[in-house]
Amino acid sequence: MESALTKACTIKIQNFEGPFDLLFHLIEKNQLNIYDIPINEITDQYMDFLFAMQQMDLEIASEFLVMAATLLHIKSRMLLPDRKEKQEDEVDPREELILKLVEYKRFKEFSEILKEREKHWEKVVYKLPEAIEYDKEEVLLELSPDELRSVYLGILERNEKKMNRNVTGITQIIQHEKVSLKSKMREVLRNLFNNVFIRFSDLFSLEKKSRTEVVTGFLAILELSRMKKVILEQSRQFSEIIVYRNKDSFLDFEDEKAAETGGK
Amino acid sequence: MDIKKVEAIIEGLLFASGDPLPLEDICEILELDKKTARLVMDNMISSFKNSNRGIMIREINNAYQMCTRPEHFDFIKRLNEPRQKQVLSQAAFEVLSIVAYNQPITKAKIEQIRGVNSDSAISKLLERNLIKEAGRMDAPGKPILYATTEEFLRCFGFRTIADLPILSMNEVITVNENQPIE
Amino acid sequence: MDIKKVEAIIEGLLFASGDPLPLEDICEILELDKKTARLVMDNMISSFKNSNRGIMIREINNAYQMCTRPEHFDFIKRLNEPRQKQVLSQAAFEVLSIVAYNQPITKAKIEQIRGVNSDSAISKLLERNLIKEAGRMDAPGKPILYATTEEFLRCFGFRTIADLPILSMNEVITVNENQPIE
Repeated sequence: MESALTKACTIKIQNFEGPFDLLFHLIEKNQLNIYDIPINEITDQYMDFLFAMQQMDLEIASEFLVMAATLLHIKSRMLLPDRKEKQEDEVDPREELILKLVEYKRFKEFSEILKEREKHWEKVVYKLPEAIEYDKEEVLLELSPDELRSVYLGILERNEKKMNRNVTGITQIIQHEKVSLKSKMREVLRNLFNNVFIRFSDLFSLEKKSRTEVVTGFLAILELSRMKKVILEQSRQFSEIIVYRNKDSFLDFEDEKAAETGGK
Repeated sequence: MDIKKVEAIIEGLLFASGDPLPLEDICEILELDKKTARLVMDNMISSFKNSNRGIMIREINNAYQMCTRPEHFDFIKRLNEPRQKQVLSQAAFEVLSIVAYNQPITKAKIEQIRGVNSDSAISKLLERNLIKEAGRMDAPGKPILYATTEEFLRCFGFRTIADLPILSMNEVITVNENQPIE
Repeated sequence: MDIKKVEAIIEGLLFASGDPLPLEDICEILELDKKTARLVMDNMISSFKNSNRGIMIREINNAYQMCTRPEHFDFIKRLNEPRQKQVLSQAAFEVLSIVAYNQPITKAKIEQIRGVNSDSAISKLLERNLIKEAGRMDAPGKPILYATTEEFLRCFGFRTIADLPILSMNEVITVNENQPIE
């Protein structure tokens, strides 16, 4: 079978994006009203197209075959003799297909708009971000040479203390320390009772206390801060932690404590 | 700080930033409220345009970016290596159009509208960063949802998704994700 | 082409180029003779300056480059200011002080002094270029030796290692490699 249409289409055969694209092409080509497609005519032309593809030994994508079946199905329903007797509100067999075609047309048209816009906007050129160097060292510079020295001395002192303890009292392998968070919290509060603020290192430092006690002491001030009994302040990294008593709620804790100890 | 100085600083910021600079960042750096900042930006955009300068300011998704003027491209492109232009296929354009108007949308839905398998077009668009995965749909199989990116806005000159042209009413068909997929 | 347009195109060229753009390139792209091009550039430099813009044009070695104004740097630098201030951990600071006073020193020795594993502190310091590998010790396993860097000197304002604060004599405890590790 060879019609003028077949000839015309074979050239473009591979350019169709899918069955909708092909149908759309046929509608445009024949200047048909998309809302009132002459289904006989369009089906014939569509089938012609598939035959042409077959003749050229092109693989026909399954989507094209599904559409062919759909078209043939619609065509047969349109041809049914008892059609006129049916009620008026019966759905036009073409409706679903038309809706889909219209939707497809919408996006196809927008594709063209996008292409145009791309052509325009691909002509602008941007610039890479400036590599602005930030001195991370700026922060480091706050650490003075003296701090370097004191940190080092701190380590040495700590070691000396450990060594002395090891030498003089190797009586047990592991010393189990009993340090309770509660007792450390009390210790902090007791000290704050007479002072508006205390330095953390006054109470807990590795020179005076064991590592466990210092850690627990630290947890204690965190917990007290969470309970809003104290206010913590540290001006910068590694500097002294100042513990202030929180005027508003400080005394409540004393009440609690009294109640608690009274209950024991 | 007078308006001239604010504008000069913003010009410097946009230049140094290179990438789109969010309005919030401008507000924060210059200690401006959003409304004022937006007025300043609108004013700058139009004054750059009106004074026929070689640089313009674009708004993309509430961020601002400097770029050259498209009409000077013939000169600009002589600067350095021609940018390798990756051409989008017709299929990719169609998928992009569908995603733009129906985001977030599943692959099945895209294919339903186009009537053909769209795997390669989708992966091409993902690769070019024109669409992105935008979560999963609460449906059997939890299919991936796709949406357009800022790169999409940038490439096609939209400020926001709201800038997409309105399609004529009689042609608008609501896409319903729950509709059976054929 | 009128002068306004030439200037606009050059503005776009300088912007897109980023790097200094040689006068010859400007001449070639715009088909100008050198003398004219130079006049145009001189004029642009002063008009950018006089209009108090946020961008200026500088001439470097017969090439031209756009840049921001130095007086706006306090704003510009806030553009991508690292939100999280990078600080040295207590552990890293301790390791640094040990290395400073005992260089070159092995990891085993550092850990002996501190009493704890110091892998991550050491790698952090290496990463920040405050310490470096300085050969290997002539001992079993040929352990790596560490020393402080020039960056270290710069950060703490030392001219040389000899500038380190002196530890008072009674505070000096000799570190002995053969001491058992606790």
